[in-house]
This record gives sequence, structure tokens and C-alpha cells, in this order.
Amino acid sequence: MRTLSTQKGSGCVAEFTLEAKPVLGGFTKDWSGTTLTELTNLAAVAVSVPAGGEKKLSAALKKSYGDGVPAVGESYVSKDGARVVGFAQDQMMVLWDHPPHGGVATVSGQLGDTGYFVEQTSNWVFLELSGPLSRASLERLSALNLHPDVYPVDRAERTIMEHMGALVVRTGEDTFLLASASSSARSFAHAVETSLDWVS
Amino acid sequence: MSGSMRLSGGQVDHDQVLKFTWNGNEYKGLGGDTLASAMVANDIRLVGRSFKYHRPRGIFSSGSEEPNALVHLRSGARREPNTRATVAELFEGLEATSQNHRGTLEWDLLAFNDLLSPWLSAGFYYKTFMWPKSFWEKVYEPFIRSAAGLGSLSGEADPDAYDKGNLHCDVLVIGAGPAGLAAAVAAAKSGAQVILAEEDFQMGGRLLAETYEVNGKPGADWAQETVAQLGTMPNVRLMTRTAVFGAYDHGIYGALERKTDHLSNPAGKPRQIMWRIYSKRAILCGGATERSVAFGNNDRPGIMLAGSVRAYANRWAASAGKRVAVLTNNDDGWRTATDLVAKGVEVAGVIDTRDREPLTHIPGAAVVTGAAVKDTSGRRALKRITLTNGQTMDVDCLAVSGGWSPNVHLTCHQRGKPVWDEAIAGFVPGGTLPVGMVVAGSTNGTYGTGACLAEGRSVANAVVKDLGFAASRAGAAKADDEPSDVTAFWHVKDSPSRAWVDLQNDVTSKDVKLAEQEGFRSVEHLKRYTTLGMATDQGKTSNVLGLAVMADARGRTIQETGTTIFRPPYSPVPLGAFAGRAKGKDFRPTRLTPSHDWAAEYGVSMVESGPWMRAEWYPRSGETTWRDSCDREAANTREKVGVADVTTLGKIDIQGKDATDFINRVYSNGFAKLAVGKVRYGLMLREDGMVMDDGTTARLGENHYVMTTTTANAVGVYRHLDFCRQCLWPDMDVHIISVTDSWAQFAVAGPKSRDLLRKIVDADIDISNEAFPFMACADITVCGGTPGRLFRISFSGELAYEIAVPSRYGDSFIRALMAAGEEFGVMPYGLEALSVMRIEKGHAVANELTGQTTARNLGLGRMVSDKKDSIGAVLSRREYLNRDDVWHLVGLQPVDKSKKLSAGAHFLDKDAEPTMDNDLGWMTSVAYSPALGHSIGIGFVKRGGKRFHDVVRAWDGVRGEDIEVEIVHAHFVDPEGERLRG
Amino acid sequence: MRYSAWQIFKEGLTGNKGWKPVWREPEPKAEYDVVIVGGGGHGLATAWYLASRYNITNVAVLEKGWLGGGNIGRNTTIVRSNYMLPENNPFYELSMKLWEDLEQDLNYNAMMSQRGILNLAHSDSQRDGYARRGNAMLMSGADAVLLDREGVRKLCPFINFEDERFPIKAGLWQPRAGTARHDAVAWGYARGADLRGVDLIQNCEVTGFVMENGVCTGVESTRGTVRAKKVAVCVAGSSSVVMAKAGMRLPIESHVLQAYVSEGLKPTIPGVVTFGAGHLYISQSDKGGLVFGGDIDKFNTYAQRGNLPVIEHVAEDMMAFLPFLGRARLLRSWGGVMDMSMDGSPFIDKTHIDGLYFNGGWCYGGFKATPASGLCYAHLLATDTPHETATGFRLDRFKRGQIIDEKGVGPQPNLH
Amino acid sequence: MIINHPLLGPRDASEFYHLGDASLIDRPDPDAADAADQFYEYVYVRENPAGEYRELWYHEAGDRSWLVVTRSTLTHEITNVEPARDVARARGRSK
Repeated sequence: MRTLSTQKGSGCVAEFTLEAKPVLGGFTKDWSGTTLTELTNLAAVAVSVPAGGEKKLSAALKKSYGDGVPAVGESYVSKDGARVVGFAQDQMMVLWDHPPHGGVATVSGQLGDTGYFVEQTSNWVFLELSGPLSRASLERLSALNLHPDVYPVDRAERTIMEHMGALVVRTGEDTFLLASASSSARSFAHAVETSLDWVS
Repeated sequence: MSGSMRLSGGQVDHDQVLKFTWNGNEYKGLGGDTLASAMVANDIRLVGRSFKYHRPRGIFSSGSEEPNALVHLRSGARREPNTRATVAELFEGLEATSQNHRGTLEWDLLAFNDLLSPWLSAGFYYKTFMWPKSFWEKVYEPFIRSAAGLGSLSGEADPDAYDKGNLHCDVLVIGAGPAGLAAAVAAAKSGAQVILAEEDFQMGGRLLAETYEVNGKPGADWAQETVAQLGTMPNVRLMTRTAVFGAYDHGIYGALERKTDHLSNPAGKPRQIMWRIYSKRAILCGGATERSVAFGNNDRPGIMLAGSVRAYANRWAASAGKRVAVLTNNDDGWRTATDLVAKGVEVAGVIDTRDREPLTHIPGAAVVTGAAVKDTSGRRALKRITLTNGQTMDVDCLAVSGGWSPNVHLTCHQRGKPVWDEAIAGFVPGGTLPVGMVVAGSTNGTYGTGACLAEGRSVANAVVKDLGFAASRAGAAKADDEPSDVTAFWHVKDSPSRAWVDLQNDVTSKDVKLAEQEGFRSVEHLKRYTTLGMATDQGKTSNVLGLAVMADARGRTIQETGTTIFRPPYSPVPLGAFAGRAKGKDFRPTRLTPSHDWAAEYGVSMVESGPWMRAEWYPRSGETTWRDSCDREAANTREKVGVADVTTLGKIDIQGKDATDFINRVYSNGFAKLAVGKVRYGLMLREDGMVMDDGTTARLGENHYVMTTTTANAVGVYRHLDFCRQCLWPDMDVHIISVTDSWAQFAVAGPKSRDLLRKIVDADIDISNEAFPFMACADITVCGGTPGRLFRISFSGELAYEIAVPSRYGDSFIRALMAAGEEFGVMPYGLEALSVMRIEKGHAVANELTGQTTARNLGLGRMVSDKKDSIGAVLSRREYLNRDDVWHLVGLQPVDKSKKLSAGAHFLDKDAEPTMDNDLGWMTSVAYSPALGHSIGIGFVKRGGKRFHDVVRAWDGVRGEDIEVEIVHAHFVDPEGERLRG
Repeated sequence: MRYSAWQIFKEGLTGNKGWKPVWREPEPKAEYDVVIVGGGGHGLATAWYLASRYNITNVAVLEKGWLGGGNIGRNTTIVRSNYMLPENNPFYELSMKLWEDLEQDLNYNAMMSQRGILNLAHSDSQRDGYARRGNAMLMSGADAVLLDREGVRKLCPFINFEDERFPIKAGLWQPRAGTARHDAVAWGYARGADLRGVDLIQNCEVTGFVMENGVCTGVESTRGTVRAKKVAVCVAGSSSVVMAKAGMRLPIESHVLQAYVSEGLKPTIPGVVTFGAGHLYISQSDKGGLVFGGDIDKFNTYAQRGNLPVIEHVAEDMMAFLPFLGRARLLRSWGGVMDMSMDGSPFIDKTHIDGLYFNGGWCYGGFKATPASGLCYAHLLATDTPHETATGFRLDRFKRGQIIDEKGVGPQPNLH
Repeated sequence: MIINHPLLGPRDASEFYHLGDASLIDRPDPDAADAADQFYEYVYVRENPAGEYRELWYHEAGDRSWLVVTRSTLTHEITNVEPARDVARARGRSK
């Protein structure tokens, strides 16, 4: 990749500095025990599987994340807490706690040239929905069948909620990680809030 | 005391007195009442007027089949027209008023129509109102419209909220009568996920209205215990007040849950919820609906369905009359007599149309068999009935049972055709039922409580077995099968007076016969010509009767005559419920750009642009019109430097060994030789050769590109690329993902743009013209190490860049850009200025890329390479698209520079009449050019590319404009493009 | 028998016993000059204009089910001529003029009601697109008025101007547009054709075509072989299936369009209004029902029924711009199968088979076209040349590249 | 409608985008002598069967798979759902 910036680049003194701002400014709200919280420190990198390169990538993934290429709709968590989500037929999303940029370097550092990497951190808003009302509130938003027998922990599917695309990862019995496009983050949060207001 | 007609017992709470008003007068009802039962208890007879003749109407039934008792419920913005009093749950302070009358309900001026009835027979309006021609619009129709409709809306926005939701289950049981409860219990015991949905606010169905015993205890008690038991099971979801209204494909059912309609005020919660229920199987236990008999003046207040009269007495402890007669053609009708007597209500007589021995002894009642009612009297309430044998009875209530019709509605929603069953004189489910649906109980033509309980259980057991669950061994609840013999009897022919078939729409047996006489003999013709069954009750009580009268008139059987199939919804559903939350600003999601909050602070006028909110201009004090702001922003960008948020452009990351080849095929122009670090304009065609989209694509690495699309087509282009890589070239190593929201992207344009950026991009990055020429691109860092992307591209035609940072830095970044640019006189510019500058350069956007334009139309014919295969190339060569008088995109300027051009104007030769034959094309975009000091436009002109400097007319009839314009090249500013290379 | 107020008065006094059947129920003859396959609106209109304008009365209309049982019996009754493209405008304006004289022409009150149609625009470019369209309408003799936001508010004060997600910028208003009583249109044409001697044959399904050395000389039907000098197919919705019997494949797909009606309400909406930030058209019938519709269901089907997503979408659009209808109840929904063509425009043309003619591809704009479609089809059948207003509706236009795509969405039928 | 996604199981059709006839996979050879006619047929002419129909759906609000769905246009019954990429390969498409 052609880069005009040298490694020192980031080191030199600049007149202006930039700060990252969570798209919802670190939103959090509680409905008597059910909480909706923006995850502001989650990095996302998309990893695509090169044609015919699944074996190599799988091996690399096993080494650094503990498992291979996840099937679409499935996810797993590596020992140091990164979640690898089967995003599409030949594509996955790696989510982990990390500063809001430079994620690609980390992942490519681990997986080398076994996949194609795309920075996705800023593309999304991440919300954690947790508590007894979580399922009832999602019932009003998505056609996914979230019954634990059908949608167990680590299940991760994309669907549509109030005309917005959304990724729904079940991270616990009553805990879900929701991701949607960052540009419509306010509408998305509003939709989930409304559900909680109405089921609480 | 809650009403003079109130009896003891029943399912109502005699200790919970609720006040309500009817046409302003206050009455008392009880908890557990419906508005109708409370009206019955208060001896309110006249409750409405019929549609056409405005005949007095009283409560006819006790359920959602009600054709007569339609009222305005609540008041103000919450007024709800056409609400069936029979399903409206009574609550403290309920307000109801009557509808569809001019003057008072008692003295309705439009009742005059009734006197004209001989001339207002079915379809009369098709035969008249034609002379003189103009009178239809001016006189006749306004008169007809003034009388149209039943209730009236408040005219105010609905203040209540609605929601939607999704439920999943193995077995959906529809209806909680004996069959439904038995089915739910059996299904639940197997461990299957069960949803039991009941339209009523109390489960039990007819068990609540009858005196039957189940397992040796009153049916209502058994129902209550069974529901309680189901309520304790985690795999069961009980839904009362929930009407399943539609059966859709693949086991999806639509259901409406009335959440707060039974409360005085919804208190901010949704009023109703529309559920999509995803079921593997559905067991329909929808019960049956009683129907009337056609005899003279059978529409008077006080003439009711026998089963409903019984329901009011047994369930709601309300007597529909002081002196009641029963007319029946079946055993069931007799129970009304026995139950009323048991409740201490006087029964004057039982008339059975069958020539048979009395079914049982009714104390104090005259029993007449083999006869019927011929006529009745009593204008606003029934006073007297006259039998076919001449006998008369003075009664204030006539309980009529013409037999029962199974509620087959949902079985028809996928066009299943019910079949006639003579044994029960009714239509039972037939044809293909919706996938996964089975039927039990009286909906299936199975009458008798014991039989319904048994069938519900056995059907459910079969269903769960089929789904792989172990059916429970528990036996069925026990109950007797009450007698239910019926002998069809439809119509008292020798009746002198009109006999109603459809009470709401005023369709009489005469109308049905007239339809037959005039050749409207197919069921569909009958319906459409007479409006039979088209009323708010959808013919629940009238269709079969009408069909029978038609069959009789044609001398055919009912089966031969046909069936009407029912369509969704089973019962009417408010539009608000189908819309759910989509109201006002929540109609659709809103997408915001990273500089949104900054712009708001700075002072901006925002505009909806598809799902996005975008800055259209940034007004400053002293500026009076948007033009002042727009002109300033455009001029400042051309003279100094301007910044615009262009994040909304679609951005697609494309990687893979075959990425180059892929892009070279989806764009019509060549991309095979684009160097790393370079950007190129790309033209994308649909396979039919029309332009789909355009944009710039940057090669960031050997196998790595980022493609930009227009804001409007971002989604469509992504879909198209995915189609190409998955369906057309499945083995290509190409991977795409949207990065539209990943990057906050800003256009920095104008002679000072480079100077500004030198302060932003990190010091060791050389962006001099030599190191970073026009159409260069690179990954860079900005403001001390924040990753970014820089593209030397220009939409404005000035020296310009687009620079991007991760969108979380966008807010911080726009502030940095503005601060850095201060010394160079930077100003933000909005969509309007952006548009002005692109028109000055003749760049096409959505106004030009209409999906009807070819590359040739745009003057980009050379961009469709014939040296390679690309989507759309072949069909773009079709003869008609290449004829020599095709439209060309050209520039237009007014001959009189003071004139203002308008988009949408059509071009005509100077002397030509404004006709389609003389049409030369149309103006697509216009702007006032601050650079040129006059109005300019671009547009499509036939052979325009060969007509430079010709003068034509821009004719804009809808705006009353007709301006002479000169055809010029579309590049108004810097045609040689020196600035952007500078 | 001629209909008149006097006739009604007379019959009213004598118990309405004298009314005659509106059509005979004849047996099919062995041969006709023209056999029209399909007794829907367009087929019946074709019969009427053949008989009344071209004096060709030895005609049979063969209908699989009941007369008017096609899409003329299940549409939202809108009549308009607000088109944009040169191939369309003259045709639809001709139709509008025929509508305006229909009652007198047929001696049957089809309740053509010119209460106007208003198309809302929610952006400047949408407004300019309507200006382009409105000018094209004026240039083809139609009427068009471009309204600004205030103009729209004056005309339709009941629209939401408060908290719009997509504010209304302008509207295109065609005062002469409106609605007609759809069934009555079919009945009026049927009655007129029957009175002039056309045989209307119900419950008669065409099962095949009679071909003699490459020439179509009749049809096989469930009621026997019927020979004809010319066979005119007019079965929108089933076009592909019927023409396949002649070995033809068409640039047409079959899709379902749902339509909806509310409970009867006192008049609230004067004319027809369409929402521009979604897809919804609504009017109110003379009986009081709100009649409305939106998009087709998107997937190919021959089943006359739709699904929830479309009605939900339609209702969302409704609440967005007519929130006062929130408590109005949807009473009935139904579906009709549409001939969706590849550019959203129809065909009225001879086929490559001598003696076989085709009329179809009306997408869901067929109702308003009924009179002109009948007249132009009759003209083609009578003269073997296309009517001057229908020269663009040819089967070979896609091969040549003469596309009539009002929406500009391309060769994807479910987008038209 | 419910589409039984081969990778994700039953999903509501509202998550999908419906394109049309699966024959759109069979893009003709642009270099063929009669390419013009072939592309005309490919783009415009349809079987439009009343019965079994193979069609392309895109799981736009899901995993972005293009699917080939075999469905009856008379009953809407779906008898088969396959990833379009597999179908394309089976029909001899590659690069």
C-alpha cells in the first residue's frame, strides 16, 4: 500500500490534534435493571477470506484467536477477549477493546497476509443491551427468533430493525451486543430506547 | 343498580360500577361489560342508522360480527368511528355517541330516503345521474358524497402510539373456546412452544355465554381454571384482546393486540400492537357465527341473534327484552328460550320453522312450529310480530336463529374455497388451507361442546406428534353434546314488506332478486352490484343468507351458486397499528454526517437528502435569502478556500487479486492500467446500457481500491457489485465492504486549499503539485498521527482535495480544518454552493443520471470502451440509442442575462408550438453563477452537441416562463481545467 | 333498454320488475370476425369500440370466469394522464378524453369523478422532475398545475405539515384526474357491446390457439373450438401463460399488487393524493371508503394475494403524511396479478404470427388506460395499423432500444 | 414469506431484496457473433412460469448472500434455496 507517511510521521509535532468522539458520546441508560450502554472502546476490523485461502487463514486464526474461520451467524471469543464474528460467506468481523484507530495493524500483525483487512471501528455504533427486559424489547424490533434454544450465546446474525441494519450478538443469557451503522446511531439508539420504555 | 334490564349472576362484577355516557347522557355499567351489554342492561334500543335508508338500528349481535351497533368511541383527537359496541370493553368514563344521521339519532332527516326506497334499488345509480352531463360533478355527486360513509374521523392527528412485534411458536392456537382451550392444553403438555390468541378480553368463547357444564362444573369456571393452569406453563403465551386477522405465507399470522383500549388513557404506552406470529403450525378454533332469517321488517331494533340474546343474559346478566319471542330453524334457538326463562325473563313464544314436536316445554310460552315470522312493527323499537299463520305477538325482543356459519375466514386467506355442508346448513373449510393450518371445533362444522373439546385435543395431539413432540396421554375434558339439529330456512317469501339480508348496507331480498333478474348472477357480480357483504362486518351475518336467496332465485343449490371467499383482515385493523412507530420524524431513520453537531453550532440550514441530513448553506447575519449565502460560499471557494462535508458519498472498499479486473468490468471505461496512488473517474452502466452511476475510484494498493458512488445510489451499486462477484464471476478473488460510515470525508476546494492542508497533514508529507498532482491519492496521517486518506479530486473545478479521517475524529477534524483555514479565509459551503459549482463545470448528478440517459446523452460516449467487456456495453450499442437525434447534455444561458432559468423547462425551436412533436428536450439543473454573474443551466437537447450557439426557447408552462436560451458548452468556468491542475 | 331517470321512476312504481338483463348469455358461435380473449376491462372496451367506432360486431369476448373479473374488478380506480414521455402522453390524454365522455357514450353511469390528483414532491429535484412532467402534460393537451408548499397546504390542509420527516416542497396537481367506479366501467362496456350484438361468453377458458400453416385462425376453448379471422389476446396478468400456448415468450413478469379499502367514513379526502417520499396513493370513494395502495409485493406470483410487508409499508407512508387516519380501520385487502413489463409500459401490437394480436403489459396502470387501450386495440384490429397515439407500444422496442421507462429504473419489472 | 437461508436458517423475506429470474446468472458471451440478440433475450425476455420458478434474492439486511430460491408462483411454496455462487459455478461460470 502506498503511504506518504513515514513511521516517524505520527511522531512529529502538529499544530492541531484530533480527539475521537464516540458517536453517542458514551450513552448509557437504565430501566430498573435492564441497561443500554454504548461501547466506546470496541475496535472492529473486517477480515475477508481470499479465494482458496481459507486453510491458511484458518490456521493463522487458530494460532492467535483459538479457532478458525467462523461460520456465518456464529462467533467465538479468543482467550484475550477478542470476538470473531462470521459476518458473511467469506468475511468475518474481529471485535476487541482497542483505541479507535490502528486496529488493522494489530490484526494484520497477527494474521499477516492470510486475509484482506478493512478498518471498521468508526463504521459502527456498538450498544450493549443487558438485563431481564432485553429479549422483550428486541421482540418489538427484530424478527429473529431469540429463544435460547434457537439463538444461543455466541450466535451472531445480521437483521433489520426499524429500517436499519443491525448485528445481534448474544453474549449472555440476557445480554446482547448490538451493532448498527454509525451515521444512524441516534435513530438506532432511539429505537431500542423506545422498546425499553414500552416494555418496562 | 346498573340498568333496568340488569339480571343477577353472569361474568360481570356487580360490585364494580363504571360510569359511561351515550350521546351525552350518563349511564352505569359493570366491570366485565362491553359497551353493548351495558346498553342492553340500560334498555338502550336505538343505537344507530343504516347506511342507505337510515332505518333505525339496534344491537344485533354480541361479537365482532356486529353490523348495526357502530358508534363513535371516545372524543376529541381520540374519537374512533365505526367502533362496534359489542367488542368495546367498558371503562370508567367511556364516552360514546351515535353516527350517520343528520339531526338527532331519533329524528334523522335522511330517514326520508326510506320513503324513496322503490327508486333506490340495487345499482340504480348506474342508470341515472347522467343528464345534463355537467350535473354529475356539480350536483349529483356532491349530494351523494355528502351522505357517504358512516362515522367520521376527528380530523386531528392520532395522539396514540402503536407498536409492532414478532413472535415465534411451534403451535399457534387461534380462539380460546372449548376447542381452542382443549387444543392449547394438549399442545402445551407436549412441551411445544404454544401461543393461544383470543379476540375477546376473556377466554372461554361460548362457554362464557352458555350454561353448559364441563367436567361436571359450569363451563365458564372450567375455562377459568384451564387458563390459569396454562398460565403457569413457561412454554405457553396467553394473549387475550388479540385478534388474529390474517393468514400469510409460510405460517406467518398477523395479529392485533389491543393493549390499552380498555383503559381511559394509554398513559404513553402503545395503544395497540401488531404482531407477526411465526408459527410452525396453527390450529384454528374460531367458532361460528349465527345468522338471521329474511322476513318482513326483520331489521327493527329489538330483533337480535338468538345466541346473542342468550349471551347477554348468561354472561353479562342483561336482558335484551321484557317480553321475548324466539324464531329458530334449529335446536340451538330453543336454548335461548330455556335460558331466558331460567333467568326469569318472560318468553312469549317460540316459533320453529321446522314442522316438528316442541323440543322442550317452555313455561308460559306459546310454541308454534312449521311457521315463521312474516312481518313486524315498531318504528324505533320492536312492538309486535306477525306470524305466517296470522298469529301476532306483542314483544320487545325477537331472538332469531337462522343457524350458524363456521368462521372459515382465515382458511380462505390463501384462496381456499369453503364447501357447503347441508347437514349443518353452513360452509365448512375446503380447498387448500394455508400451509400448516388445521381446524377444530365449530369452525370445522363440529357442533356440541363435548365434541369440540375432544376434537381440539385430538387435532393438537396430531399436530405436536407431527412436529416431533410426544403427545400427552391426558384425556379430553368431558361435556355433553347439546342438540344442534338444523333444517335450512332462509326466507319468508310471502312477506309483503322488505326483508333485510345485509342490515348495514340495506340490501334486501328484493335487491338480490333484482341482481339475478339483471344478469348479475355470479357471486362476485351479486356482491359488487348490490354491495352485499361489503359493509364493515364484511357480511359475517349476511353473506350466506344472500347466497341462499340468490340460489333460490336461480333455482340452484347454494354449492352451485358459489361461495364468497374472505380476504384479510378478519376484523378491521387501524392503519396506525400497521404503521407502528413510523410517524412524524420517526417515519424513517436519520443519517447524520460527522460534522453535523459542529454545523449546528456554527449556524447552518439543514436539508433532508434521502436518509441524510446535509448542510444546504451556512447563513450569516445580514444575509436575507439563501441565495446570498450560497453565492458567498461559492465565490469564496473559487477565490479562497471552502470546506464541505462529502461523507454521504458511498464508499466501497474493494480488495482481492482480481480487484483490478473486476473494476475494469463494472465500469464502462478502462481501469486496467490505473496506477497505484491514482484516482480515476468511472462510469457505471446497467446491463441495458443506461447509466447507473458514476464516481471516482482510487487505487490504494496493488489489490486494493476504494470506490465512491453517488449518495443516492450507494446501496444499489453495492448490491450490483455483490451480484457481479457472486453470480457472474463467482471465482474472482474480490471482496467488498461498505466504508461509507467509516470515514469522515471533506472536500477542501479553492486556490488556498493546498495551503490549508499543509497545516493539517503531517509535516513529512509532501503535497506539492509535483509530489501530489491532480488525481493523486494516498494513505496519510494528519494532525500528528491520526490516519487519513487524501485524494486530489475536484468537483468544483478548483484546485481541490478530498481528505478523510476515521469518522469518530470527524467532529474534531472539521474544527481543525476551520481553524487551520482561518488565515486563508476558509468558509464552509453547503449543497447549494456545491451544486452551483458543479453546474458551472457541467458535472452530471442525479438530475442528469435519471436512469433514462446513456453515456452518449451525457457526452461520454467515448467512455464506453469497445476494447473490453463491461456491463452494459453490448446493449448500449442498440440502434435507437444511437440515432443521430439523441439528446446531448449541453449548457444553456439566457439570451437576456437578467432572466432566471428554471429546471424542468422544455426546449422548443423559436417559432415552434409547445407540443410533444416539437419537444427538443428539457432543462435538468439550473443555478445562478456568481462567477458569471447570471443564471445558467444544463440540460438535454436533441442533437444539442451539434447546435452550439443556436438559440432555443426554454418553455416552462407550469411556471408561466418562456425564455430564449443559447446552447453552449456545459463547462462554463475554466473550460480548459487549468485551475484544478494548478 | 335505455337507462334514464324516467325509466327508474317507472320501474320504481311497478316493483322494478321490468329491468332486463344487462347482457345475454349466448352460446359461442362456430366463427367470428374477431375473437377477444379476456373479458376484463380492456377486452370489453375493445369489443365496444370495435362495434361502436369500427362497426365490427361479429365479435366474441371469451372470459374464463365472470365479466370484469380481471384487474378492473380489483384496482384503486384512479384515472389520470400525468405522464412524461412522448410515447405515453398522447395515449393517456386520449384515454382521459374518452373517460370524460364515457357516461354519455355508454348510457351507463360509471361515476367518472374528476376530483383531481396531487403528487407530492419532497425535494427540489423531485419538484423539478414534476415541472418537466407537468410541461410534457401541457404540451400534450393535458392539464397540470405546479404547486409550491403553500399551494399544497391550501389544496390539502389535512396533510401533515408539522413534523414531517421529508418536508413537502411542492406538488403536481392535475385537476381533470380522478376516479371512476371500476366495476361499472366493465359493466357499461359489456352492456354496450352486448346491445350491439357482441357475444359475451363467460366461464369459457381459452386452452389453445388454432394454427394453420403459421396463421392463427381461432382458439380452442372449454366450450369448443371458436374460429376467427383475428384473435385478440387481452389477458393482462396471464399474458405469459396464454401467449405461451402460441409458443411466445414475452418481456413481462407477473406480480401481485395489493389494494386496500377502509371502513366507510364521512368524506375527508376530496381527490387523489400520492406521497412522494415512499409509495402511496389514496382517494375516498363515493361510498365513503378510503381506497389506497402502494407498491407491488416485489416477488413474481400468479396468486391473487399479498403479504404483510407491503401493507405495513403503505400504512407507514400513510401515517407519515396523513396522521389523522391513524384510527381509521383497514377493512379489506385484496390482490391482483399484474403484467409487469420490462420498462413499465404496455404493448398493443400484432405478433409475428398472422392473425394473432396482443394487448398487455399494463403493469399497474391499466385501469386509467382502459378506454384508450380498447380504442387503440380496436383500431389495430380494424385497420392493421397502430393508432397514432399508440405507435410506441411495440413488442420489438427493446431490441431496437426504444425504451419507454417513465421511472428510469431499468429492465427490472418489480421496480416499475 | 420465509426464506430458509442455507447458512442461517429460516429468515423473514423482508430482510431480502428480490431481483428476478435466476437466468440473470447466465450472462451471455459478449464476443459471440449474435451477442446483441443474446443480451436482448437475457435482459428482457422471461419465461414467467405459472408454477416452479427459480429466482434471485439478496440477503441485503443479513449476510449479503445472493440466493437462488426455487418457489411456486402459484402457491408460494419454496422447495429449494441455494447460494447463488454455487449455482453460478454449477452453470459453468468462473471468472
